[in-house]
Amino acid sequence: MAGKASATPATYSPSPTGHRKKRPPTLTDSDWIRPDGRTVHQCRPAFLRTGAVNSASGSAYAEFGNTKVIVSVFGPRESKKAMMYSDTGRLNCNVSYTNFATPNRSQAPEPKDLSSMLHKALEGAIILKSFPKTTVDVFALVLESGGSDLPVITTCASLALADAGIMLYDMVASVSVSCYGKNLLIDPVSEEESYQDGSLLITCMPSRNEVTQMTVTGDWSTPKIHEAMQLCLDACSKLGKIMRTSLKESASCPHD
Amino acid sequence: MRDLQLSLNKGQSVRLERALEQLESLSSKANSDASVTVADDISVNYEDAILKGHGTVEMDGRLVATLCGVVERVNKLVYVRALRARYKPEIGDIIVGRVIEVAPKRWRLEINFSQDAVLMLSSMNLPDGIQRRRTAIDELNMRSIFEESDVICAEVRGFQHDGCLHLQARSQKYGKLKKGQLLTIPPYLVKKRKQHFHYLDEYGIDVILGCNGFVWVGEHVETRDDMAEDLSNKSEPSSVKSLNTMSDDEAEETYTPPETRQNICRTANAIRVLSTLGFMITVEVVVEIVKLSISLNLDVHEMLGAEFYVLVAEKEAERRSLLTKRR
Amino acid sequence: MIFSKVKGVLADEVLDLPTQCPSSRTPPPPSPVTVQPPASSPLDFEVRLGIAGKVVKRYSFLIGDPLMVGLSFGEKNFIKGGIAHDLRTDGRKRLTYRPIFVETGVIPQASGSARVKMGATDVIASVKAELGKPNPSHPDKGKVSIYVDCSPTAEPTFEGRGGEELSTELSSALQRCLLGGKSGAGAGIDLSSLSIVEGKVCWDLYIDGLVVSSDGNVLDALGAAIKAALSNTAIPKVQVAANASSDEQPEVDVSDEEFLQFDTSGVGRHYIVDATTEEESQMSSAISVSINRQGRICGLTKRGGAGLDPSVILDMISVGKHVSEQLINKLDSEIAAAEACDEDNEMDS
Amino acid sequence: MEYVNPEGLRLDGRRPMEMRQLRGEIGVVSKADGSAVFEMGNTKVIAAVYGPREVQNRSQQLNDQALVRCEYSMANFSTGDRMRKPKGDRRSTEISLVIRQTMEASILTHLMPRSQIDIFVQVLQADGGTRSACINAATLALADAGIPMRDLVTSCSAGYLNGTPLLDLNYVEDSAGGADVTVGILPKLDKVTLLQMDAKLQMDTFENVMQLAIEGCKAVASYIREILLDNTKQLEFRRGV
Repeated sequence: MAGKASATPATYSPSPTGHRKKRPPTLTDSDWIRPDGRTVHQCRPAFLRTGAVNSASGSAYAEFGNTKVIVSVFGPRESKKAMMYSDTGRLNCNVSYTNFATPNRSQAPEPKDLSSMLHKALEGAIILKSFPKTTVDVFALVLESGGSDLPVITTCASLALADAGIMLYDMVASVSVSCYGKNLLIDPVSEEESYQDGSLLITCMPSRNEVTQMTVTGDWSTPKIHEAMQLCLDACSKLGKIMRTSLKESASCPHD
Repeated sequence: MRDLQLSLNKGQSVRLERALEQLESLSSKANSDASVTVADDISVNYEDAILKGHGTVEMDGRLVATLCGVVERVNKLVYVRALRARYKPEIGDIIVGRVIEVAPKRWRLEINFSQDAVLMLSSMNLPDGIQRRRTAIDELNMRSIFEESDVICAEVRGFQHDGCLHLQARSQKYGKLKKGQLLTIPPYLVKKRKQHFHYLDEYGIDVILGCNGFVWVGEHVETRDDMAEDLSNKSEPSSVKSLNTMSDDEAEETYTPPETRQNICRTANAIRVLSTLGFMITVEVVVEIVKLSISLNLDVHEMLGAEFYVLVAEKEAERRSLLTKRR
Repeated sequence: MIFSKVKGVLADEVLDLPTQCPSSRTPPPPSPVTVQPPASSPLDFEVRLGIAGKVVKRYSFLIGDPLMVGLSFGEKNFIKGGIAHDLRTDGRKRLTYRPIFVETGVIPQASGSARVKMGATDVIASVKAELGKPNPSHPDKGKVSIYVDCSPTAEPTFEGRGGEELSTELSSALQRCLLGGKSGAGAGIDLSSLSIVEGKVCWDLYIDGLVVSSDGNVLDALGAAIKAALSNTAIPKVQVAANASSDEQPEVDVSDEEFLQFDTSGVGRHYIVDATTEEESQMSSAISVSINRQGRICGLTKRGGAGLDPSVILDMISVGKHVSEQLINKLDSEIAAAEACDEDNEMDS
Repeated sequence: MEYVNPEGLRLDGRRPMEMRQLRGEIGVVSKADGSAVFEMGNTKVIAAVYGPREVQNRSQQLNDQALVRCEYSMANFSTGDRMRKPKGDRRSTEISLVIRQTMEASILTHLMPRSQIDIFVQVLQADGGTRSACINAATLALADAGIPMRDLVTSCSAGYLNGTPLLDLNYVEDSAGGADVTVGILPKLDKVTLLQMDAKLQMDTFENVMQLAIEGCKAVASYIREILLDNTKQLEFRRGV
């Protein structure tokens, strides 16, 4: 990853206007200090790069704070399994963690679960009809787990798919928030995640305004969900722009 | 005995039990000891030369059943009529099946038999209705006639030398079934009759009781004569294509009208109730149950409630006792 | 069995406990299990379960490969039309559930168990409590783990590893709804009630689901079964006390889990609940929401790949809330009936 | 440990030659072609049969007979102490094989060439004798599916503890370390089709124990026959003419 001058990490924090009235200015809100010094609605700087793996049809590297993910995409290629006739293509996703991704080896989340979540998040964005009878494989490797892993994986995978020239309806951006008492923390790090009261994750296609994946855990009231969704959607659309920029960059200055 | 999985209250279970007891007493008593299970001896008079039929095997000079069922004797033939089992095809049976594969010159269909059935391109009338050699173009266009998952109705042609069960659809009444729902019931509840296609004109629906236990309940379609068939089929492939891509509003226009849908669902639920209770399904009984539900002013989904099951059982007991009296 | 672990952890306090053999012939020990210490025991282990929850779920769900239940174009259109006209293929309205059939105490060896049937969908849930060590980061809380297995009896394709994908999906969806946030807030099960000695001993609850037969909406059925199993669960309340009032019936504590499912069909403009397998095969996406008695959302999963407008999701949540109230009441009465029936049987035997 | 007390009663109060309570029910999985639950005391097993149907994997197709397959699985909650076992461990594979071979010997496979029959057995509660319960459940399910069979297959186990032959061991007796003989018979043909034993026994003791197990099998067979006959009669009279 030889950093280029233009590759200054961009941030995609949502603008606070959308939810100001929902948030009474409590003391805790402004005084809140997050482990990495961000404010509650400030996202980690996003560093995105395509073309990380030469042998793959498309690949991307994402670094959001300490969360570092590499995704490679292979295909469309012939399905390995003898499948029944189908006029649409297939998507195969696999997420794995390196042994050193987490401080404690056993802490890594269930990769099978993440794989199926990733599959669901991407499936709706890919024009599967464009490659009938064939399979696209998406392999994600988490180099370092620093919190909000799944959103970063999803975002990075979408970039890799675009890099591989797979037809997409739109880019897929993903953002999660943690609920901590009354506060919503966007883009939580591992430490915050382990103490959260609840979390909300949204994966969406920003320019189509469609949500492809959404999960909520913990106890939420409807207005709170509404607020959190707005927050995430706003961040997603900004993240989408960053993704676009990084794609354009790689298109304008091709790899040597 | 298989549990009905209904939450009956005390009164209902007493009534159901009573109805079933009545049914039991009504069933021909002479036949009650004809029931056999696997490995039961079948008593035969060995002096007569007998032919051992389906579901029997000879063992140490005795005739033994290999199935659970009822012993039937037709002249010298002794066989066990199986009850719950997969479909056993007989030539000329009218069946409903689902296409699972489009293979070279043939379709493979799931028909609840131990193998898939085969419908050859050459065993069916082409949309243009002209008898002619099938060309390579016809082969390429097979998917425009039937594609995977289509429900079709056909007739059993018989086992061919390759050991496969072949079907044929050489009449306008056979072919693709659209706009309706497919139900599966145990084949032993379908009685083989001359007529398996039923048009219930007061409800505007078609009921096809396939011998294989696949039952189609759908919006009525006029059997078109060859000329009309010709025209409608020409426009069909394009209309199907456009259905796939049309917007919600357009799709809504092609939906079955609510009254017909109500009738389809009512009939389907009548069949579901009868089949759960294990009663023989004929179009007369089905219509009777539909009428019963209408006369009680029940919502369609209430037909699957416990009370209606009890009512149907009582109704059936009443019907059969009337039949026996008349005899 | 359960108690053998006590010896390792609390050797000083605990002397001996009766091991319950999975006995034969004689009718199984009725649950709630009464654990009576032997007279010689200087300690009394009186037993009480503490689960105080509050969750409701609603769920939707896409099963397996749509090719498995391939429907023809005409049938698909018929299903969609039915949803549009508010008359589904079995006559239900969009927001009508199939009749739910609950049976409790089906697995006598477990601390609590239940079987739930909705149409041809049939699932079993069991709750087992074992003594364990609390997680160092949450010393005052017990642990709960949820696993779901899909038996090949339900679907031949679940053979071997075929059911694993679905099992994982179901397990994680249930975990999301029942276990709440990492801090334990908003969990369906009050984890602190599972604590025995802070930092030393706690109850580990193992919740296992088994799909015996599937005809759509397995997730909801599992949710209902887990709720019923938890309300059927009696866990020993371990007290370090010396008197032996051992014939006191252990109290059964109920967790107020409710689950409710919520689907959107491919048509997009209408939502349906409790989809059958055929309807599920036509769903482009679905939202599973869990809502508690107070009407708050305790978990949500979107299923199916197709995108949804955020406003649609919010709309579905509000419809779900509405439906959940009815479902909670219906389930409550079913569970009460099942438990009454269960007790009757115990008295008979 | 004393498995038979001086009064001649076993831990659960049975006499040595006494079987646990049997319960069978047909038709528990509506989607399957045949299904049944079989209980022997606290051991409870569900069996579901799918088929005969088209062979799913064409390369396995047999041109002169049906392909019989079997999978045995245990629910996580089936045993006393909860364990999460991976699917397809050695024990499951072995039992699957035993059940498949035993059932295959009885099914008239040559009547259903080029087809496939799947037998899935799911243990809900294990309290000794799961093998036997699985075979008995599978017999019921196959008969319910209308699959032609030479004869019913029934199975029962017997053991030898404290110098006494014991019929139908439960989990505690089974794990006591004594001999455990599982027998499967074709009751009509009066043939043994399955015989398995752990540990060692004197030749003459073995004969006694095996004879006891065979008696158990016969008792199971008459119970299964009763259920099937009742079921057949019910189906027939309900169907009407």
